[in-house]
This record gives sequence, C-alpha cells and structure tokens, in this order.
Amino acid sequence: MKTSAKKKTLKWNSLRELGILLAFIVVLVTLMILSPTAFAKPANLLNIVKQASINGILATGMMFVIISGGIDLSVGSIVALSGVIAASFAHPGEYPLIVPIVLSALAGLAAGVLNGVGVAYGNIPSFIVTLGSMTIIRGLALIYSKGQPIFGVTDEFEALASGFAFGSIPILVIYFLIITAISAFVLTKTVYGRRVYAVGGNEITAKVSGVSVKRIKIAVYSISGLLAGVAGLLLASRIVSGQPTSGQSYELDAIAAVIIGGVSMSGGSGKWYGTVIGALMIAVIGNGLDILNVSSHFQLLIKGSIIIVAVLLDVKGKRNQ
Amino acid sequence: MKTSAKKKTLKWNSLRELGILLAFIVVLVTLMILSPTAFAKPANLLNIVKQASINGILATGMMFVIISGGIDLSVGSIVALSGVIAASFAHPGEYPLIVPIVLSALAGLAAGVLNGVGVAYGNIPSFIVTLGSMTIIRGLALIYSKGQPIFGVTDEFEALASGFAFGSIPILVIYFLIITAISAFVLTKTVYGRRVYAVGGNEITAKVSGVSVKRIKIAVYSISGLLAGVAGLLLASRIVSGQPTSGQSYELDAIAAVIIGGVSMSGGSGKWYGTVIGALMIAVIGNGLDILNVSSHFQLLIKGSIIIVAVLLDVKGKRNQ
Amino acid sequence: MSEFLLEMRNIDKSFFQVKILDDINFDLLPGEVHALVGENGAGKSSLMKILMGIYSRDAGTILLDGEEVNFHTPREALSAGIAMIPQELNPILDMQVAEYLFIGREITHTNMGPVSIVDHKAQIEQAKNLFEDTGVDINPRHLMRNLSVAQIQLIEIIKAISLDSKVIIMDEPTSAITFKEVDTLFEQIRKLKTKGVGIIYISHKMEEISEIADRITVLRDGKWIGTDTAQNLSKEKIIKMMVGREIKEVYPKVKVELGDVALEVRDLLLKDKFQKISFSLRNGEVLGIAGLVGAGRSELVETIFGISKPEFGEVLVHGKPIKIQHPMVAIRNKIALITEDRSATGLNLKTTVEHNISFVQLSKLARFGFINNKLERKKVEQMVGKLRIKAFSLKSMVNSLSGGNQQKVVLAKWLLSEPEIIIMDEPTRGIDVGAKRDIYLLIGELAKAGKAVLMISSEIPELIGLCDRIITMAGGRLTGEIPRDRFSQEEIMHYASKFEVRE
Amino acid sequence: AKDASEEKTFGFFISHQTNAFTSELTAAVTGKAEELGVKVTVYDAEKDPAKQISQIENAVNQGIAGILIEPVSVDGLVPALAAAKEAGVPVVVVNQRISDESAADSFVGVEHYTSGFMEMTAAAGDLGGEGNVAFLLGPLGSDGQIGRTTAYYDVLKDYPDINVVFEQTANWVTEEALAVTENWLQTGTEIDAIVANNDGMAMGALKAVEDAQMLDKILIYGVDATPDALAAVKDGRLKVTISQNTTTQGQVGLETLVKLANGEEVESEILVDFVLIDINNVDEYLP
Ligand SMILES: Nc1ncnc2c1ncn2[C@@H]1O[C@H](COP(=O)(O)OP(=O)(O)OP(=O)(O)O)[C@@H](O)[C@H]1O
Ligand SMILES: Nc1ncnc2c1ncn2[C@@H]1O[C@H](COP(=O)(O)OP(=O)(O)OP(=O)(O)O)[C@@H](O)[C@H]1O
Ligand SMILES: [Mg+2]
Ligand SMILES: [Mg+2]
Repeated sequence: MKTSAKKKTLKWNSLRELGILLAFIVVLVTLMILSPTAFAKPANLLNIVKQASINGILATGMMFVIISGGIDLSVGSIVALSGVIAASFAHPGEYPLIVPIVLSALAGLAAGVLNGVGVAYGNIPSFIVTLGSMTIIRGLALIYSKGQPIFGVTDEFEALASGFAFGSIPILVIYFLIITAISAFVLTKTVYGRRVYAVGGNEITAKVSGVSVKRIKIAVYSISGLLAGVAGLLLASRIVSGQPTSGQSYELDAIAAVIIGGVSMSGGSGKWYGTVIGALMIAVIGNGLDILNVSSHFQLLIKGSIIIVAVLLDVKGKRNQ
Repeated sequence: MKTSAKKKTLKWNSLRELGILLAFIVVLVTLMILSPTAFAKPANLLNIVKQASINGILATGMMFVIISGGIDLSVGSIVALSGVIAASFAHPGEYPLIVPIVLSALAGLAAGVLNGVGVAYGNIPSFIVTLGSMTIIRGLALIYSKGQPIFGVTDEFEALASGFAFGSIPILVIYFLIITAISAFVLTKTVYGRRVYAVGGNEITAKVSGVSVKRIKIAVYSISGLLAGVAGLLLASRIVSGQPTSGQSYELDAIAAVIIGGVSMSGGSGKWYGTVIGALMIAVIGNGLDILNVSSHFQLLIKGSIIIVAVLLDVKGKRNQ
Repeated sequence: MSEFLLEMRNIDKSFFQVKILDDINFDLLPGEVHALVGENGAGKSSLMKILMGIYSRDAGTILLDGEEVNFHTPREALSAGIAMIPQELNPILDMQVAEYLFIGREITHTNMGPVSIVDHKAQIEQAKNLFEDTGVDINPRHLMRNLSVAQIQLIEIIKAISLDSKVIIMDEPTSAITFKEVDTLFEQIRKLKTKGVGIIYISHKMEEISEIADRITVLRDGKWIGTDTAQNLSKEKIIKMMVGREIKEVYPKVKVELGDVALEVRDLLLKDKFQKISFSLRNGEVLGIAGLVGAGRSELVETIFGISKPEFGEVLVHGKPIKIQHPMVAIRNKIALITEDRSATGLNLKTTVEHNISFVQLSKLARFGFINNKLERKKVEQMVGKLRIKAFSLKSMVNSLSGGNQQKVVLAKWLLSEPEIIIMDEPTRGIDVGAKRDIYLLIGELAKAGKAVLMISSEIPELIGLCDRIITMAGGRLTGEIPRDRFSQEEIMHYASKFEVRE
Repeated sequence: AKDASEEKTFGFFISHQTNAFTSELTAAVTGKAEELGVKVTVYDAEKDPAKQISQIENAVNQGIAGILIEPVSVDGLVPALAAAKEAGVPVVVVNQRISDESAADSFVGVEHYTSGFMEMTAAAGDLGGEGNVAFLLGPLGSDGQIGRTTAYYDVLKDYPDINVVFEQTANWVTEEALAVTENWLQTGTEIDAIVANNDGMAMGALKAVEDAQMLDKILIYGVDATPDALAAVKDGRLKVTISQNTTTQGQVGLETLVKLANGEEVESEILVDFVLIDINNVDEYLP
C-alpha cells in the first residue's frame, strides 16, 4: 500500500507539472498548422528562443523573488539603467569591453541589494520597495543619460548579443541556457534554493527552523537585480545603444512568464522549467501572430485570450487529476 | 482591569492606523513650508483632491479586490474602453446624456464580472486573468475606436467632470467623496464587506463558515470593473474625448494607493481611509514637485523615495508601539 | 558551574502595557522532565518563546550551562542546543516531508555554505530511519499538504527530537495525537533523559503530566505560583494551584431522554479516505467517534458538512436528505462543525476576536445586509463570558490570543450560530482543565436542550465520560459500535486498532 | 527652491521627456529663455493627458505668465487651454496641433501628416513605384502614428503597384521594432522597404535587416533625424530621415509667447518646414 501511494504521487506530480507544457504544445502545434512554412522552420524556432531570452533571463530572477513570497517591479528600470551605463562605457577607443560588462552587472546587483535590504530590514512590502525603486532607478537612468539614447558603441559591444555559436545557435540563446541551468541548479539542488522555498512557504516557520530569513531575502532580490543588469547589458548590445526609456513594463512580462509557468504568486512553490515554458510561450505567441500578420488590434485580443486559456488548461488539468 | 486594557488597545490601534496619516501630514507640511504661497493655497489643495479623484475611484475598487486576496490589472484598460464607448455615444444630437453614462458603466461592470468569473470558476490566479483581460480589453478599445481618439462630444458630456458644486468644490471631488463614502460603508458596515475581509483572510475558513467564496470574488471584481467604468467615463469627460490609449499603467497607481494606504497585498486587512490617504499622497507628491519646479527626471527620484520613506515611517511607527 | 542546564530568572514581558509574564523563575536539570502547567493564557508559551528568541523579554536573565545567553533569533537558540515543538502547527505545505524535517539543517554532500548541494537521498533515508525508530507510518516523499493535523504534529515531534539538542521544549506536543503515539513519544522522552537532555513539557493533560514529569512548575495569570517535584504534587493540588479553586475532574454526564433521529449517514464513501460509513444520531444524544491517527474521522465529518464532496451515499437531516455540496447547506440545516485545525479552517487570523466569533451568524445579526453592531457586540460578549475567553479586548487580533483561547473562539463562533446538530472534531484541543469542564458542562446542556452532538476525540476518557454511544473507525472503515454500558478503555482501543474489515 | 510666483514665469508643458526629440525641444526653449532673459518652468506630463491638464490647472492657479505647450493629445487639452486663455494667460501651442485652434493664441510647428507624406513619397520614388513595403507604427491611437500612417496610405493611392505586406505597431520602441522585423523576415515574404513612424523603430528594423544580411535588398525610412539615424544615413544604411527643425520650433514658440505676453500681435499659425535628409545633404545636419 505504501509503495502504491508513492507511485501515485509521482505520476500525479509529473502530470500536474506537465499541464502548462501541454498547453504550450497545443499553442505551438496550432501555429505550426496555421503556418507550416514560416513558423515551423527551425530557423524561426531558434529565433523565438532568441526573442524569449531577455525576458527569460529577467523571469529567472523574478522566479527567485516570487518563490520567496515577494515581487520585483524594478527589473524594467534596472534594464534601462544598466543599459545606458553599459553603452556609455562602450564608445570606441575608451575602455576595454570588460568595463561595460562589469559595470552594468554591478549596477544591477547594487539595485537588487538595496531592494533586498529595504524588504528585509525595512520590513516594507516588496511591492512598495520595488515600486519606489522602479521609479527611482528610471529617474537615475534618465539623469545619467540626460534623457537621451546613448549611441556609438563599439562593434565588439554589439557582437555581445548578436552573432551565433556552434554554427547557427544565436548567442543570446546560449546565455539564456547557461543562466537557466545555473538557476535551476541553485534552486533545486542547493541549501540556499531549498530555503528560498521555505521562506516563501512560511516565513515564520522558516525562521523558527533557524533560517536567516533576512539573508535569503536580500539574496533573492540581489539575484533578480544582477540578472536584470545582465539583461540590460544584452538589450543594449542588441539594440546597439543604451536607451533610458527601454525596459518599460518588462516587469509585467517577466512576472507573467513566471506565473504562466505555474509559480504561485503567494510564494513557496513552483518549478524552474515552468518559468522557461512561460517565457517561451510569450515569445511564441508574439512571433506567431506577427508571422500570421494579425493586425495589431487583434493581436492584443488573441494574446490575452491565449494566456488565459493556457493557464486554464493547466489548472483544469491539475484538478482533473 | 478589563476596561483599562480595552482603552489601551484602542489607543494602540488608532496610533497604528495613524502611521500613514502622519507620514502624509509630514509630506504635506514640508511642501507647505517649501511653497507657502502656491502649494498651500486652498484652491491648490482642492485642486489636488480633484486630481486624486480618478485614481482614488480606481483605487477604491482595487481595494475591494486586494482585501479579498486578489489583484486587478485590467482597470487601466477598462478606463480606455469605457471612455471610448462613452465618447462615441456623446456626439451632439444623438443620444441623451444618460446613454453614454449607463453604457460606459455597464461596459466596466461586464468586464469586471468576466474577470470575477475567471478567477472564481476558472480557478486561475487573478494576476493571470486580469493580465489577460487587460490585454484583451485594450484590444477591444482599439478595435471599437478603430485606433483613433473619439472627439466631438457634447458640452453636457464635458460638464460631467468639469464644473463645481457648492461654489468652489470641483464636482469630481464630490463624486470621489460619494464613492468613497458608499465603499467605506459597504466594507465596514455590511455583511458583504465583512465577508470580503474573511475571504482574503482565510479562504477555507470562510468557506467552512458558510460563505460562497465564488460569489464574493465575482462581486469584488465586478465592483472594481464598475468603478473603472465610471473612472473611464469621468476621464473621457475631463479630456473631452475617448482615447483608446488612455489609462495606461493606471493600475499601478491604483495598486500603489491601496498598498501605501496599508492594505496588505496578501489580503484580509486594510482600512478604507488608508486608500484615500494613499491616493491623496500620490497626487500631493505630483502636484508639489511640479509646483516646486523640480525637473522631471529628478521628480522620479524624489517620488520613488517619498513613497518608500512614507511606508517606512508607517511600518516603523507600527513596530515601535 | 551551576548544576542547572538552564535557568530563567526574573523574566518580565508585557504586550501593549499589559504584563503577561511577571517575575518568572524557571530552571531545568539535565535529564529532567520539567512540566510547565497553567490555565489558557497563563503565559507558558510566551515564556518558551522568550527562551527561543522569538519574543524579546523586557527584563530578566537566561543562563544556559551557567552562562548568560541572549538569543535574538531562533537560529541562535537552535545552535546553542535548544529545540522546540511549537504549540501552533505552522507547516510549509508545499514541501516534501523529508525536506521539511531538515529545513535549516539540510544534509549536504559538501560543505560550501549556502551553495552546498543538498543530499536529497540521505535526507529521505534519514527520515525513513527516524520514522521507523518512532513507529510512524508516513512517506517522507509526501507533501506536507497531504498530511492530517496529527501527522503534522508527529513530524514536529520527530523534527525536534532529532536535533540532538540539550534542551527540548514541548509545547502541547500531544494535543492532536492519540494514545498510541503518546506512548511512543514517552518512550523517546525516556531515552532522551538517559542522554542527559532536559525537557520542558507543557500540557493540559494531567495524566500525562503525572506519568512523565519529574518536577512541575505552575503559572497563573503570568505569575509564578510554585515549583515542586511531581511526587509532592497531586493532580488536585496542581489544579488548585492553576485555577485558584478546586475542580473535580469528573465528567458531568447528564441523563437525557433520546429523541428522534436528527442526523443519518448512509453508505457515505470517499475513495482513499473512508468506505461506506453509515450511522445515525438522535436528538439529545452525544455520539463519540474514536480512532487512531489517520483513521479518517476528520475526513468523514468534513464530508458530512460539505467541505469535501462524497463519491457515494447520502446524509439525512431530520429524515430529509440534504444535498451536501457546500458548508452553506449544512449551516442552513442548523449543523455546526468545530473543525480540528483551528488555524487552517477554524479562524481568520487576520482579524479580531469579535469578527471571528460573529462570522457564521453575521447575516442574522444584520438587517438588509447592514450589520447591527450593538447586537453583534452584545452576542459576542455573551459568548466570551460564557466560555471565559481571555483577551485584552474584543478588538484584539485573534492570533495574539493563547492557543487555548483561540480554540475557545472557534467554539464560540459555532455555538453562537445556535445549531441543532453539533459536530466537534477534537473540541478540547489545547484547553485547560477548568475550561474543559466548562465545555463538558456545555455539551451536557446542549444534549439536555435536545440538540444532537457528534464528537471526535482522541482522549478516550473524555469520550467515555461524555458519550451515550461510541463508534470506532480504523483505516477508513467503521469497526465497532459500543453502547454506554460496555464502555471501557480496552474495548474502545480494541475496535479502534482493528484493521480487518468488518463486513 | 524658490517660490514660483515671485517673478513672472512662463510655463513650458511638454508631453514627455524621454527621447531625443523632446530633449532637443526642451533645450531649445530653455536656451531661448536664457537668451531673452525670461524665466521658464518645464512641466513633464509623462504622456498622460489627464496629468497635463492638472499641470495647466496648477500653473494657472499660481498665476503663470504664459503657456507654451507641446500637447499630449490633440483635443483633450482644449478645455484646460481655453480656461487658461479666458483667465488672460497667453497660450502658444508648439509642434502638434490641437483640435480647436481658438483655444490657443498661436500655433508654431509642423504637421505629422506632412512628414509621413514626405517619407512615403521618398520611399515610393526609391522603389520605382512598385514593390512590397512594411510599416512600423507608433502606439496605436497616438497622433504621430495616425498622422504619418494616414499620409502613407494617401501617397500609396498614386502607386497601385506598391503593396503593404506587413503593418504592425512597435510603440516607438527600438527593441519591439527589432523583434517584429525579425519575425517578418522569418516568413520569407519579400520586403523591399520598411517605412517606420520614427527613427527609433527604423533603427530597430535596420538592426534586424543587418543581422539577416539583407540590407542590400531592403530600404529603411524613418522620421526625427536622431543622431544615430543621421549617422546611419551618412553610412548609407538608412535611406532617409526627416528633420522637424525641432530647435527652430522651440525657439520660435517661446519668442511668440513672450511677444504675446508683452501685448504684441502675432500670427495665429507659424509653420516650420520639415527637411528631408538623405545621403546628399546629411553632412549639413551631422553634429
Ligand atoms: N503576540 C502577542 N500579542 C499580544 N498578546 C499576546 C501575544 N502573545 C501572547 N499574548 C498574550 O499573552 C498571554 C499569554 O499567552 P500564552 O500563549 O503564553 O499562554 P499559554 O499559557 O501558552 O496558554 P495556552 O494554554 O492557551 O496555550 C495571553 O493573554 C495572550 O493573549
Ligand atoms: N500513512 C499515511 N501517509 C500519508 N497520509 C495518510 C496516511 N494515513 C492517513 N493519511 C491521510 O490522513 C487523512 C485521514 O486522516 P483524518 O484526519 O481524516 O483522520 P482522523 O481519524 O481524524 O485522524 P487524525 O487524528 O489524524 O485527525 C487522509 O487525508 C489520509 O490521506
Ligand atoms: Mg500556549
Ligand atoms: Mg482528525
């Protein structure tokens, strides 16, 4: 009896987790049928993963925050700040390439640490801390760049996010894979990862069990900030400029990817691959509708509906188990 | 002994609740000192309340949703949809004024009901449902208006949100007051209001205690949608046109007002007057910084900081008790 | 060096200017079980939370092994060798049992601080071993979410015991488990004693105290009343110290003529939980359900009440079948269910005592949906008085109440709804002797007033004392029905631990 | 901070301050103010018409000496401006028209329609009157998007052999335009020209086309003459951009307002010319 119960749990768990994957496959197959030549091309599928990468990187950081029971609204602004910082140090003949890379990552990390300290020590709801810092950091990006895009970066800088590895795989995809792999490892295999779940699951119990809740919280916002810094760097490279207005409402897309992937807004649960699927889902929908040349107004209608229906499929799938 | 304990608790409770009010007063007095002639003028203070009204109305609906443990991201899009609908029925010589009023309110209500059904019956996280409907409704607003602002409304329609009552009180302020009064009453004095808190506090306990959680949820989203419809009508009247792009990111301001006002993101607690103070706080900061002629990039910096500091004061105040 | 393992001297603590601990002294010898007793709200848990660094103290000193210590967080207390089984169960629901067991002290492959890799297999193995040692049958891979209250309590016990601590605080460790598990716990405690571990034992069950305690300290209203060896303190004496007056712990059973059938359950079935259960309950009757942990008793009454939907069978109220699909229907039929897990299903911890108590009855306290606050206040005050709920004010948040008083709030909430059929799942969980007697009296009153009472309890003496009839469950099946004249501990245990199916 | 009402102050109300165009306009106004020795306060509406209304109300309340406005929306501001004018405050609208001209004393600026017309005419000419074009649009419902896009289609009425194969919004945003163009290119549909509502989006399209190594096949057009667009025109990567003479607009706008405040008569409409910039004349505009 004991073993049969065990098997059931395993089967049930994997099916449960497959819910959103199934929904994703349905969307994918539908688009493949609707556009067999353009959408279903391997080159386009890689293109989709490329387009999912920057949001995917942000979503990975966001996932840590949401699992810990918080939210980070500041990532879009961090993208802008680290982007303008990176671009401003990437003019030809000024600094080696490592300088913009390190500085933009550090800017993101610093913002994340401050968010974390605000949440952990200030005891302020994460929504407020990061709403405030979202506004502040956007202001900093505008002040730093005097409200103007920063152009004229080196070719090397541009090459950071363009170009391909192993022949035809966009380099952005490789970054995304590496970051996902590390995050998945940290989240599922390490002590730190388990404690992130514990803090999100029940902060008081985590504390009573000897977990330093404050440190865990500072760390999750730092990770989110750092990854947003990296995303900002990559975006600046991709659009060959630092734009103080870029990254607007990126936080919404990142949160959406995480939640579509089945992470609970109240924290304590969720799987890393859900987030990957969530980010891919968003990119697939955008790409498919563009390729099908759906008019902009109807794109909005369809996008919103697909997201709801996908999650509905996921939820119903779970319940029928 | 019992009575003395009772008194003490009362004092503590009121001080606790005053936290954000104190922070608000600090901000207000600071601005009055910095700009005694311009900011502190009664006309300007009324002006601030007027400017807080539309966000205040949205925030009131949002408060119901957040207290019940959810979130409503679709209000900004509803503002746009109901605005274009209202304007399109407000051309001279076509329909009586009541038609645009009723239709825009109904549009908001319908959107809210659908949100509520999705959350209650679909069992989908409110973040996803309303993220989806935010996108869908924005699409509807664009499709309905063919992507163009709708001009040429009647003077009566324009007068809806302009004009004054009792001499010098802007009519918008009156609407805001009435809606706040009704909401406060519903939330604190009725069985329904108590149940909204209960559902947000502990959904299972509420169910076990005989509450139809589904019905309560549908109702909160309906209220939020209806009030967003009203806000859209008033905004259309204020900007004398229906604009399919209006209301962008209004949901963030509404949520911010609610959270600044001390309502917990996780639901189950919060006071109506907190939301009023939150909405006023946002308007005061915007108005004050404009009057002090702070450059717009620095405004972002200061706004973000004030919000964080205000809530920090609130939180510390509560803790030191 | 002092002979004491632990000393707490002159501890003071106030909340909002109300003193809840006043100059308390408490000490613990190595290898000793020191029981801490007192009425609900006496300050037992608060004293222990101060020791663990969960609450800060206003005054006083704490010495561990003769050295002064100052814990600001439970983390510090844990690493100094103090562990606690908390009174309020607060599990992390989305975690696997094994993970939960080792949270904060994960077993790792290598030691690299926070990025050490968790040895999941070793944790599962360790958990299995711990469960085997203690004879607990729980799958370490299950989610905490799927466990019953009793099972969660067992997990907490095992978690604390396995920490290798010098001092273990047990704050009502047995409030949800049955005699079988209590025996296992006591075995473990005796083992720990031989290793020199000191145990602070808080309980309202006098039998347990006299069985396991070496010394006893009594608190009342935040004040130290006395400390003495267990031999010197009789049960009566302890109770007198606790409540300040004498209470005879007898069961005030009242004889009532049984009326018509009020509740009838026919062939109720919920797969994996319970199988084809049938029984009936009459007006004026007190019917008990006995069973071991996981017998399915709680699931059964939750289904009757409409929280879970049955797969088969029906429920009749006063002879009429009702559609059980939502608790609303049950409440409309004047049924009340005092659930077992007060924090998960009984209370809204985010609101006040008053709003919790009036909640079920709210629409009756309102006109056209508008609440009559005066009437509400009056009704609630009556209930608070009747059950002697200790709270600073009706506007106090319910989570600032002591555990026992929270339980009373759940009782008050349901009794206020004036039910005809009252189902109680472990109604006296965490309740002190004085209050228990009040509840027993109340049950008698209810029966006398012709109400029907269905009661689940893991305290068999309580069932024997109060019930007209007891049915037993084991493994999700009905295994026996015992009339009052055949009541005996042995008989009930026999049926409750009977696993073969009774056809 | 000094109190605003101590001396005569003019207000410059700008729709937002987050791109090269608005920065240049603001710089032109503040620079001119220094030159004229008047005080100007800048109000940023962050693209929200309701906010711009509030700012005007606030300023009129404090006795502003005159209003120079780059309106967020063509009609929403009309009542607020009319009220200001009624209160005796002179009003000059810059860059973008409002729907009721009587609400302002003067308009200084350009018409979006004209720039779109110039842009599309250039593209149609370069294509030789036939081929496939794709449009990248600003935020749907925004005035720039509506004006320029309407002009595109009006031009195309004369070119029946030019087909619009794609049309999509990228909300003025470079990275959105980049992704949309990447997606278009995946379809294999032949595109001969991409015409964008502004340079920010044109630069995104340019990046996608370059990454796909199709720059020899696809011509790209933009509006605004941003520094990077000018550089791209110089390199021959971007075919055309169009200058709005932003600095002139700002300077003339403030001059006109100050004249009004001094009681002088001004023209009710002062139009500033657009300049089409391509490889032939780009050197005059490069910084
Ligand atoms: N966080 C808190 N805020 C306010 N009051 C509190 C808080 N914690 C405890 N109290 C009060 O302190 C008193 C002692 O509570 P405590 O939980 O220590 O009692 P206890 O002896 O453990 O009772 P029980 O047997 O019911 O568990 C109670 O009156 C309770 O209301
Ligand atoms: N060995 C086990 N492993 C996991 N879950 C179990 C096990 N045994 C029982 N359960 C679960 O326990 C629940 C049944 O316990 P229930 O709470 O109804 O019983 P009870 O008789 O009231 O006992 P308790 O004293 O535990 O409340 C069911 O949800 C069942 O799935
Ligand atoms: Mg206690
Ligand atoms: Mg039970």
